[in-house]
Amino acid sequence: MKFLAYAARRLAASLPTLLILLAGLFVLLQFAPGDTVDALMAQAGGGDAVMAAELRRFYGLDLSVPERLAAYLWRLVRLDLGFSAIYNKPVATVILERLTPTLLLMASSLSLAFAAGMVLGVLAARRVNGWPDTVISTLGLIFYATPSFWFGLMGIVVFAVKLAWLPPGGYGTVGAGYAGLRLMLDIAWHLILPTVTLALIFLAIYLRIMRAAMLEVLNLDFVRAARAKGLSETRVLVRHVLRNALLPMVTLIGLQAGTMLGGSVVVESVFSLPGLGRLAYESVVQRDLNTLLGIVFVSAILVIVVNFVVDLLYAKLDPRITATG
Amino acid sequence: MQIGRRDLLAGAAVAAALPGALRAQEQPRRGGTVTVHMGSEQRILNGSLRASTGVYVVAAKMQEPLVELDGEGRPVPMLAVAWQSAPDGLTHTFRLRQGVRWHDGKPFTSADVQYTAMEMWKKHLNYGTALQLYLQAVDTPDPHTAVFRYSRPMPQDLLLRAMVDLGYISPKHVFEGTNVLENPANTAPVGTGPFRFVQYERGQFIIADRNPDYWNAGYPYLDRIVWRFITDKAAATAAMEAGQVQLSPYSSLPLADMDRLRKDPRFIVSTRGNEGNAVTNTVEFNCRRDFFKDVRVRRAICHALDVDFFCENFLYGFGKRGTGPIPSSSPDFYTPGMPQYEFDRRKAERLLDEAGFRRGAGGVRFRVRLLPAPWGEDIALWATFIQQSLQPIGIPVEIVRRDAAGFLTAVYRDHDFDLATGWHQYRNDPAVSTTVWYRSGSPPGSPWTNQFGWQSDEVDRLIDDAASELDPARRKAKYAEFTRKVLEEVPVWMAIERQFISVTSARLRNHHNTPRWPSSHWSDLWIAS
Amino acid sequence: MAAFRRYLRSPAPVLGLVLLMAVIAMALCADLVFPRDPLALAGRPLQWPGTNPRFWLGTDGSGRDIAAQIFHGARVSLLIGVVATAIAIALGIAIGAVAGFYGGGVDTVLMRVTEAFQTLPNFILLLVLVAVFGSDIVTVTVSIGAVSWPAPARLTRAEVLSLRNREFVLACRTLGMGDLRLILGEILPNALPPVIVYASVVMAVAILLESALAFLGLSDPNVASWGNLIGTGRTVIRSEWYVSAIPGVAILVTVLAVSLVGQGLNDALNPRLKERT
Amino acid sequence: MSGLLSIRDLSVRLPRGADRSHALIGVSLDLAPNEILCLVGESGSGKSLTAAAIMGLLPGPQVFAEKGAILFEGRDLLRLSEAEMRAIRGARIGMIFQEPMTALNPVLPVGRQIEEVLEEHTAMTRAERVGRVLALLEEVRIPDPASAARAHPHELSGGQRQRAMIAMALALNPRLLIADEPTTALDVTTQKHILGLIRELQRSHGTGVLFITHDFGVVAEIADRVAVMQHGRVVEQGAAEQVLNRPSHPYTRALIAAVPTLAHSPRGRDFPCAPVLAVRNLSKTYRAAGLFARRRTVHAVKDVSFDLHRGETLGIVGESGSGKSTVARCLVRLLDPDGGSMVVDGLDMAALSRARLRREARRVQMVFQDPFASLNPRRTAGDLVAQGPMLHGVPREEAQARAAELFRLVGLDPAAMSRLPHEFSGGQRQRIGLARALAMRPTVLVADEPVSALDVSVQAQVLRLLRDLRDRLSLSIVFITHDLRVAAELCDRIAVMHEGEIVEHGPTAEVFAAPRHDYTRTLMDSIPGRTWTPPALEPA
Repeated sequence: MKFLAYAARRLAASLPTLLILLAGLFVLLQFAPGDTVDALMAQAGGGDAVMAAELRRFYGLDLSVPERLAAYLWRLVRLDLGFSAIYNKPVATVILERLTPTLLLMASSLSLAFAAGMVLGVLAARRVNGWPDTVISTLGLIFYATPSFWFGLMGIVVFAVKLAWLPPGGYGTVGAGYAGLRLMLDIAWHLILPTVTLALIFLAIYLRIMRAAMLEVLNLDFVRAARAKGLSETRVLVRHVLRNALLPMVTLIGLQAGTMLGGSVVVESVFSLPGLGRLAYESVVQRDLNTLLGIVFVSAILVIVVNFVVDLLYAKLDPRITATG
Repeated sequence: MQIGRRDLLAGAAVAAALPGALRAQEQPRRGGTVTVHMGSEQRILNGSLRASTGVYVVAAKMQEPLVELDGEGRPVPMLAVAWQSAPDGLTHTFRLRQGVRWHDGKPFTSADVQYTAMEMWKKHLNYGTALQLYLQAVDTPDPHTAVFRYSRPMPQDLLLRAMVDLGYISPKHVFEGTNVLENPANTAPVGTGPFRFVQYERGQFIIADRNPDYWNAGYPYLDRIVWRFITDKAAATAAMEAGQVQLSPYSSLPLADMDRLRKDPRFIVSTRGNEGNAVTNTVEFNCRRDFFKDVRVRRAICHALDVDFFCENFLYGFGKRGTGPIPSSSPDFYTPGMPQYEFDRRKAERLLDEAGFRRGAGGVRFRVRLLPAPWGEDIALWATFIQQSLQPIGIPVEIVRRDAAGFLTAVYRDHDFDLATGWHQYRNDPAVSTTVWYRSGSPPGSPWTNQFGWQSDEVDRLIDDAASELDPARRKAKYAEFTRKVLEEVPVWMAIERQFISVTSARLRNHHNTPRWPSSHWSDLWIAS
Repeated sequence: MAAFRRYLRSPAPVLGLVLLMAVIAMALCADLVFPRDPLALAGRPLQWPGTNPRFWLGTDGSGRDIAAQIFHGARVSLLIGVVATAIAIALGIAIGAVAGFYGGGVDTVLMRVTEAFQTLPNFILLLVLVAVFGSDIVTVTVSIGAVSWPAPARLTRAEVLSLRNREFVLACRTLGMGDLRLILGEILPNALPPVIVYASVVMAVAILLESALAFLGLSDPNVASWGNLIGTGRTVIRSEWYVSAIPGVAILVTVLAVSLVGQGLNDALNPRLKERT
Repeated sequence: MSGLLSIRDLSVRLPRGADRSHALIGVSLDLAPNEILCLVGESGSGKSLTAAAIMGLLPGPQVFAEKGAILFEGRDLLRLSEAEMRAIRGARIGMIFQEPMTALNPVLPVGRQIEEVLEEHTAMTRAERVGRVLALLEEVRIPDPASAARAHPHELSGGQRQRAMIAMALALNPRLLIADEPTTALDVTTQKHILGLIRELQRSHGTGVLFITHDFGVVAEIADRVAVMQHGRVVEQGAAEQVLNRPSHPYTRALIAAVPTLAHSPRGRDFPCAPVLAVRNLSKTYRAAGLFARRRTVHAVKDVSFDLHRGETLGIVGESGSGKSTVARCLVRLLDPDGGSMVVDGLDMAALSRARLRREARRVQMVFQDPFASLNPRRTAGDLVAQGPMLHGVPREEAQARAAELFRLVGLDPAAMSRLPHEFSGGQRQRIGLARALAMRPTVLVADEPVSALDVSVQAQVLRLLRDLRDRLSLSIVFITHDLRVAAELCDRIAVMHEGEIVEHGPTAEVFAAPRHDYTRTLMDSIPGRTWTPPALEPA
């Protein structure tokens, strides 16, 4: 109960900033040239002034900015994200449809980056300044420095077109009608390349942090004490060093949830994934204010939730910290 | 007549024609799925509400217009079986096909035509609202007759040609009494066509299955059509090469890839079947600017652009020098021998000097801001080419990149541009979408209308007269006159004439056999084994 | 000096420095080597590198000399990187220092704002800013700077937070030193090294962000940035992959150089880490 | 050799680039079973590295035993393989560390960490191990062993943590126990218990103990034999009684001479009636803000009152958490007191506004504990000293001149003014800190543990300097310390603080001779080696 109350409190503490953020974005977007009707006419290939006026009335764009902002905030207070101009659906529905691929992509990329970063970081720290360290660190830097869209496109060319090992894009085999495990495997199959692409830069970061944290912890007294106990190197590493070195890694997850969502814009567009990132990009281009703000809202909630989970995880890993304290 | 001449790509045409001859003996095969590449997604998939190739390429398989074009580019029956016009051009009577049922089983009647025309075409359909401005009423003397009554003469050929695009019928019983724009059927079409809507996953795909009760018995051949949304062009090419997509219409792949794929025997890369959708790359002048007020400056700009070089080197030959607002692929209205602006840099400089814009400090005459429309790779290339071509004659160009909404607002509402470039899409008849680029009086904010600060009473009159001229020959003559006039004045220069390019799997049969094939019904399309 | 010697002790940072120098040299001598406008039509588009001796790195889809664009692009990309980083770091330091030093309500408010910015995916915010204010080079650079400040702010805050109760700061306080002098004279000089090291990360990210913008066709087309070249190469990536590969490598090398230098700085300024190796 | 451990001519090499080539040079030590050998030396003498060499845990490949032998139970540890060494560590040789908080893994329960030793070295079942852990914790007399085993290190007190460490080190009844400054981080009262415990366990198990310390009090308390180290060499070795009372090596003599004596000789001075500092009912309460936990309030300082006269030194003594540092910080207004007054020369410092306080800052100045942390590493020593006066309007030239003067006063060469803090030794830095405070010509000087981070010999020098300056300049000093020996050495009067309150207050000699309060008595009893009075030696 205490836990739930804590969760609620955390959320409540973030709400005011969230509202200000949304209002700020709303106002900012008013300065954008053109509105959703212009975007719609561009898409439809033409239209006249009567039609435009009709559409503006339909989407409520004929009201003044303060009126619309007030209406928007009032809706938000009632947890109504509004109606999407592009999709002709409530924003909540649109976002829900797009949430799963992005969540899957982010979760798998994060897991990959975390796991691989951890393993490589440990290997590098074990042989610090030796050749495995040099190779791993250099590789990390190269991963870090590679533009993700470039890696993604090259991945498609090599693995989908030349080798035909993986699908070139999409979120599942269209119309295959798979269900259950088969469906999951199919989606996983399609997500391999995007996951690797998105994970790369984060992998590099995790690797770097893990290496540094390992070096830091390896130097601490209790590691010396553990060795003085006559523990084998593996046990020292696994039981004493690793768990402590993981703490900064865990913190990093929380910090990067937002960045990762930003990175998925490009990756989703390269791999034709129907996710939130691409939706955000499209709604900027289409001036679909409600959808964009809805995404910001959801991503903020997402980041808050991730940070919340990270806190819990942290408390689990580090008994000195209590999640409720 | 149209099919004969149009392939700019002689090689590809021959490659396509030869198997075609052999194909004549092939027996159409039933079944199979064709997957189509879609570069972007539409908000509304209803041809009665949105006139756009992006809509037709999906919706036209489920929804049908009253008339369609045949292989020769002539209007042929679809939902209408016959038509007849009063000599004064004020009433047009359509006999409707009998025994046609909507996908939900309800019969198709003249009430549907009446509802669609009055509530959708006239009120919401882009270009339709202008076309049907003088439509008074649609009478329904019986369930299979619809009589269109106009308050001003409507040329029959204009109506029929326009209706190929602007004549899609929606079911009255689905839309009546609802908010038309919000109706769920707009993204899950209910029509009379050969395929039935199955599923639409936003951002991913649309599926339509064979309609077993299609009025044209025996058709369609395919079991299923899948449209996949792949926004990244390079990724789309990869999907085609990986065999996941069989058809990419409307120039949706990178030019370089289309050029590469045309040497690949697995694909047919051609503009065939897109003759009805000619596109021109424009150079749009803001004639409010001091320098563009002077027609000599506008002409100088045209002379400074080496269109042939551009087409050959940048467009891989997928395009040719434009000759005027009416493309050469529209023989009913096209008149050759109009004044042209050949590439002549010295002449351009001379014109500029004459107009008083001599080179100043640093050899600069004046600076301009160029807004390229954000659609199409060729526009970006063309904008860069304009920049590169005007610099040497003393006009430095700053390219201002805007997204779609930003571009339309800046150019067509705020007139915040010196030069703009985009596409003009010709829609079978100059009155539908072409003359609005020249006719004055469009309110600010209407895209693809005359927002160039240029006005000519003579041209306005010619446009209005031609639109209600009933005699085809005289109409053509009026358009010739119009063409000559706007070519002399060049408020907008239709610099390059192009047709959309389709990339098709070589296994498909009966494709691209009408002038607007990607937008047509595909009921005879089949897959060879 | 001691830090500099420590810096030069291991090979990786030296390599980074050499690479960075090379990029800077490219930027400096661009006008000498390629005096023509790098965006001018130079020849037939899409000539492969090596096929025409005039264009040893080939031409792009608009017939522009890629080598010239790489040289001139070094200038633009470095400028974008440096200016955006300067903006982000300056903003971050100001906000972080004030929040960390004063704590309490000021800190809460500033950190809430920072968190809000961090919950908003920075690339999406960047898209919005560019959509609203246009994509000329100044807007792009300022926008990149404006979305990159939260991390330096948090870092500065953490440093200031740990420094403000350090005994030497307390000592100055007992001397009766004012807040501004405390922050600028005593705390910041000691808080800066990790922030400066982090600047290399910000700069790398700034260059990558610009290239991602260009990939989506949202960067300034009137300058020869590497990102733009990648953007124009996007459509020909399947056949003329070199158009985007060459600037891609340039970005990779620069980001690599900046990161190596940053890591070297980190090791040099943080001798504790060095001792144990 | 019947000895348990015999180190023969051990030399340990340092990596290139270090300040010297060897950390240990020709070290020879002998330790018999059932004996406590104290290894004494100041920081950098190589005593901890000796321990590391025995454990085979020298840091990294560049620090290695160049020559010599470490014979343990007849085997040369330097020649054993890593696996053989591992079998000895923890089983045959146990080790306890200085700071139990960092020597215990913060994320594992204490019991698990003790159990690990058994897990690694024995074939005991889980249940047996758990039983043994409880028995061990019982043996080191941790209250409630079962819950202590489940607790994480941070949930135990410092003393309990060190007991747990001892339990861990003695889990397998090793023949040799290495204790590396095991009580340095602890309060005196706790230290007393831990020393008692080590002694007792050593006796009952017959263990040989190598006890590393810098504190001669501790040596006097526990050692059978003593070895004194300096710069990597053993300079003197012998029976405790002999080394402590009749040291032969000049270095040993100097060290012992530097140990403050408890026998206080009161200066017998009278102080003028009007105090320069009058503190009345000073209170400071901390509020721990937790999101959920109800706000806890900690009374760090409760109703503290005292006077300080001109030229007088008041020692405030107490253990950690007693509130003595809070008092110090309130005096210079680094903390704002919640109540009470602090009148300096008629001005209540507690009531001043921030701006006013800044102007009046010179009245009370502070010398900080940590000579490394209290000087901005980026400013030259001269700047640091001149900074204060310049802030208050003294022109740069004059401030620099005054700084040079102060440098001479505290025994530094004014030529060193342009150097940065890290170029000075700890003692020198503390002199800079002092000069810096004096540059303001304060009415009251607050010294917060100014010598506790220093080695004994340096500590003695700094104390001598303080005493000297006090007498010459008539400084009024509030001297905060945990070290009763230091307090006895310097202070005219002593205030003993416990749990935020002054429990006893009086002239130093009186308090030491006849403590009235129970707590004071406990404190006095806990002074290590209180029965040993360092012999009066002339520093050689």
